[in-house]
Amino acid sequence: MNGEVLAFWVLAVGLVGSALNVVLSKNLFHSVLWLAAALVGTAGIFIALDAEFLGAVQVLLYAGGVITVVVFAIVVTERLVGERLSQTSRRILGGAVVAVGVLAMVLNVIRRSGIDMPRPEMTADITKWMGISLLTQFLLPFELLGVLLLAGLLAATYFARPEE
Amino acid sequence: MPLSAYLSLAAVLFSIGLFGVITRRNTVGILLGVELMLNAVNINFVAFSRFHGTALGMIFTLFAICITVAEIALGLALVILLFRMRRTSTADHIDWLKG
Amino acid sequence: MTGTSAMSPLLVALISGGVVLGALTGLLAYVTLLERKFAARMQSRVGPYRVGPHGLLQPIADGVKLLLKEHLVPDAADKGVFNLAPVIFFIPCMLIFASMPFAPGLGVADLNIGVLFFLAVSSMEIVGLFMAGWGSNNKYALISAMRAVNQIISYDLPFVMAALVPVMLAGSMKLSDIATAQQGLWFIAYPVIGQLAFIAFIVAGVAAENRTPFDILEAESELIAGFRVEYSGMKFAFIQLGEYAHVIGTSFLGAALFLGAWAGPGPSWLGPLWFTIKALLVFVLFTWVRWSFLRIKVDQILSISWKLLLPLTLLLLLATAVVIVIRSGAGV
Amino acid sequence: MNPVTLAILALLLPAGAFLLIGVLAPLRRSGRPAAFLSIAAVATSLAAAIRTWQLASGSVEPIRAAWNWLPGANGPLATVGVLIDPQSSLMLILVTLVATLVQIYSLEYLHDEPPAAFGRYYAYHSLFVFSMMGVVLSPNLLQLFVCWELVGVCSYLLIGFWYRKPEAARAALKAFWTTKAGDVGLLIGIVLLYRLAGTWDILELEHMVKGGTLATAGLGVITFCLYLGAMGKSAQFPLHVWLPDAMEGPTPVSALIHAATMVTAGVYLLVRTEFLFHQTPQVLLLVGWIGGITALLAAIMACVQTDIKKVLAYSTVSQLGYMMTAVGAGFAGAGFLHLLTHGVFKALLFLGAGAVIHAVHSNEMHDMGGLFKRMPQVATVFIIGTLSLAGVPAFAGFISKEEVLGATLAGGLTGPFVMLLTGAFLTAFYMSKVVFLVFFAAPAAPGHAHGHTHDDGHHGHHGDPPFLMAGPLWILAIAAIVIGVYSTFFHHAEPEFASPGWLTPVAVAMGLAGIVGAYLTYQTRTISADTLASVFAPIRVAAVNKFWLDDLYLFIYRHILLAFARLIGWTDRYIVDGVLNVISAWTLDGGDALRRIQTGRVGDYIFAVAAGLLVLMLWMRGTL
Repeated sequence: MNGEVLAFWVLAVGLVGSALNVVLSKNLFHSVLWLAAALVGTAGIFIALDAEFLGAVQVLLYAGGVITVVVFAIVVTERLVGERLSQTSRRILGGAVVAVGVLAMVLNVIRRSGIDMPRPEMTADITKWMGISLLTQFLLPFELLGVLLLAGLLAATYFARPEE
Repeated sequence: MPLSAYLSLAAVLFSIGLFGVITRRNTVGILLGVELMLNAVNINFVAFSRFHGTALGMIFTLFAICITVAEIALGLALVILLFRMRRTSTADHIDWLKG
Repeated sequence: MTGTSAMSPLLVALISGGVVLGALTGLLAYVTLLERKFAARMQSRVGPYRVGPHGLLQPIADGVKLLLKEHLVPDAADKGVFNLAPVIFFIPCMLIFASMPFAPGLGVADLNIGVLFFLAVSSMEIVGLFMAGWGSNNKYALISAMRAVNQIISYDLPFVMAALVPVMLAGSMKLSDIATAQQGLWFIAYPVIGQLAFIAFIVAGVAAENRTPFDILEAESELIAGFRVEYSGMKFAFIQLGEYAHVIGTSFLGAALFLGAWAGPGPSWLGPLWFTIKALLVFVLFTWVRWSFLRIKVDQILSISWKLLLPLTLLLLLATAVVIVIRSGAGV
Repeated sequence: MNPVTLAILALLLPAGAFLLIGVLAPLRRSGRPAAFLSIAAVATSLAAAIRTWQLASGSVEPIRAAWNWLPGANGPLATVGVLIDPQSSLMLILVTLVATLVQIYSLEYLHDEPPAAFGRYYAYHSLFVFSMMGVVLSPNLLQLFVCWELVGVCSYLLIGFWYRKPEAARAALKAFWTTKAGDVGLLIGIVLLYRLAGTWDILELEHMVKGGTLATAGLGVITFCLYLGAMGKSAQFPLHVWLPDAMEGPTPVSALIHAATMVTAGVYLLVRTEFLFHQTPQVLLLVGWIGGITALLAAIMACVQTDIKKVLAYSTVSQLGYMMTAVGAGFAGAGFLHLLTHGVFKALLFLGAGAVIHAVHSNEMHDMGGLFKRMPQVATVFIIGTLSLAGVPAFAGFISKEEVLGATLAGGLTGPFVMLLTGAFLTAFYMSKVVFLVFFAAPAAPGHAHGHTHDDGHHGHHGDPPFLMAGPLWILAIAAIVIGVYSTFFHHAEPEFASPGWLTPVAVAMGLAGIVGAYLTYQTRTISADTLASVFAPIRVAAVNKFWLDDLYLFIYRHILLAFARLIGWTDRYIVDGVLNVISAWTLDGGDALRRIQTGRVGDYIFAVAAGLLVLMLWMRGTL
């Protein structure tokens, strides 16, 4: 068992465990924390796939930023209610059936597709390549993304502004 | 690890996220499930990208992450707004569209 | 990680990680002493003096005391979260050293994306902080956590921008590359850009470390001790250590980004020493700021970040880009 | 300039004029400037057309230029371009010449129209000239069809130019629908032809026919369909009914569109695709016989008309029958020649009639009479036109009519030949009748004529028309005489067929007999018109009633089509709608029942979406 396999299994078990906790935890705050764990685990998977830059971005943006905002939202709303947010679930059976069904289908497709291929050797610096193509080939999407983020920021500010 | 291992892991994550989206009553909880699903998709992108030897998928993932961040910000703003108007963050209570 | 083909990379990483961790723990312990002494001098006091000669054993005594203290857990606390928070807080603070090259080839992992790694990992610290504030089920702690989130999000951006100036000048996010790029001229000596970037870095760094004048989240006159109010014993020690580790990490980063890292007179094996000295200088600068300024209000903090620091650093980045273009144009 | 550039210039100038007048509302509403623009454009086109003809007559091979239009898998599906050969360049001159003269003439004729209507009139005219030239120059049948329809639209617009007049609006619709009936056939023919030959290009088609590579199976249907289109456009029996009604339009329009150019488009189409028709003799035979019948029946009907324009209209139908008979006999050249000469003198006749109408303010012949003294110029040119039409030697119609008759005989169409010969007599008769009644005989009912009652009408229409109207008349009259003299005495082209020696004397005798008959009947009144009427009572009644064709169409329309429509309407109302009402009632009930699914809760929707996804995946399991 080499390092990659070990890392994969550790990450996979951690990921699946955290993800299950995200959806099963009764406490919304715990769910968010587990989501943070899952996101960090995803970053680990990215790094295992040699995409260190993406892993770092994932942690920086998601785990750092998003989780913070989510927690913030919970606390703000909870404080408005004045009681702890426990969240109930419903249709657990139906949801489980559908989720497991979808999973079975997808796994079946993966199994039958014969998609496995050798993992090619890394030839170039992916981070560098990404940086260059972001400012050349993907400049327009990149700029549009900036506009989108700005619009999202403004919209969020507008929605969440205090009532006059 | 083979590609199918990564894909299967992503599939499991996706299904778990789906389960969460279906079963959660709370809007924030639904959002968390969506996040899990998006993550699964991102894993697929990166895995395919890595195994095909092209970084296009990673670029896409980068965009996906950024857009998700925007989406989260907006979604949470909406949750807060909804909360202000209806004093609840339970999705079941938001049924203005009831036929 | 060169010349160790016999061992697996994982093992090497583990060993070097252990070494760095051990060295760091010692360093951290004595940095607290340094700060206390320095602060005492600034206030015309002596500082710790009794334990050992000139109080040199004081950190050890502190450690022992914290180890022996009772672990208090509030009744209404969210116990799992409460207990886990210090660890979650501590781990990223230590992890930031993983990408730090203490000398050419000496470090846990000289990552390609070193600077980004530092920023990403240090941003994780907020999760632990929030867990602590929330898990304590204490109003002061919660308010403190909220303030922390506010502040850290606000100052993340200028911090990144300021750190990006050396990255752009060096053309790499790898810390050793940045260090190598400063062989001729330290980035702090770059006309105008370097100094401004360094100042912005220090300001944002102080805010990121939640130190005075940006220490509203542990403002003892309002919030007692903020998010750590309910902690005691070893858990408290973890939080304290984490904070100091973060400060020291930031100092090392500042030294690496602006002060030429291990560059200095003498043989190359003196590099780590020079690096540490420079980092300690930055740390002293932080401490100096901490003990010189008054705490400012929340809205002032946010204003400084969004209205002043962020636009300035953005302009700085633009100027840097212009400089780079001109420089490369002249070079060609 | 090379001929292609010239032809395209000639084609595009009126189009440009139309666009300018159409788009620039101030220009259109100003009236006269728009008219001058249009006239300038079409006059330049005339010059270009003449130059094109000069250049093209020098070359043996047709000049063809085409550009890709519809892209297709194997080369372009369709092309646009111009095809210049002697036929098209001559036709081009005819179109532009008559159009120029008519437009100048209209300046005076429509003097009283408000400026906006004036501008509209010239916009239509420009569009018409463009589309007619498009038909003439088309190197392929698709482009020809497009322009053909454009011409039809212009005809519709111009017939209905006085759209506030109910008759005019109705006549416009009638013309449109009747010609459309034929156009459907044309479209079907064109499509079938493409299926058969894989091309629309006329030259390619001709090449294929000559090379024997075109399958003849099914070609009969195609040529018949093409003939249907020509039949509608060229007012062949029984689709001729629209043309007399089309006289509701302004007289210059009748001269241009319904005498000289558009109605001949059908003949032109047949001339163009002659090589196809030669492959299908049965259809050719049909063309010949229907041409003969048309010529005779229209001539008979022309005899009993009292409206001067109606006479000319039936005369046009009759002459179109002549052309078609020649084509049907297999000698399209003779038909084309008659087309050209007829275009000149029939335009002349119409414009002359227009001048008379303009002066008298009436179409009815018994409102006129003895006008020779009042308007000698108009009378002179009108007589020149009449002699041309009657086929008197030294006038334009003489040679072409001989050719048509000879061709019919040579083609072995004896029946049609007899009809045409009879028609020649009748033609001379009714045209002379018009001349005598209008210009020489004493007014039938003095005081009836508006010209007398409104003697000092504001434009002084006592005498000959002003220069703008007289000029075009004289130009056309001189053209008719020049063509006639040249072709009668100097030009002896070797005909494609041999005519028997007795033909010319007989034909001329027929014409003269007609003139003399009319003289005796209507001038000296030696022969009583009433006696004639009673002798030929059955034919007369039939002719007056237009051979009951309109009644037949009306009957078909009223008792068959409308009954059928009522039946369908009933079915639609009670069966189709009934079923739909039941279904909609069920749908409403179902909607009420299903509405409960819409809980408005997002969780339920997500669950439904996910379950649907699962079902889809299960369904597609085999294919993934």
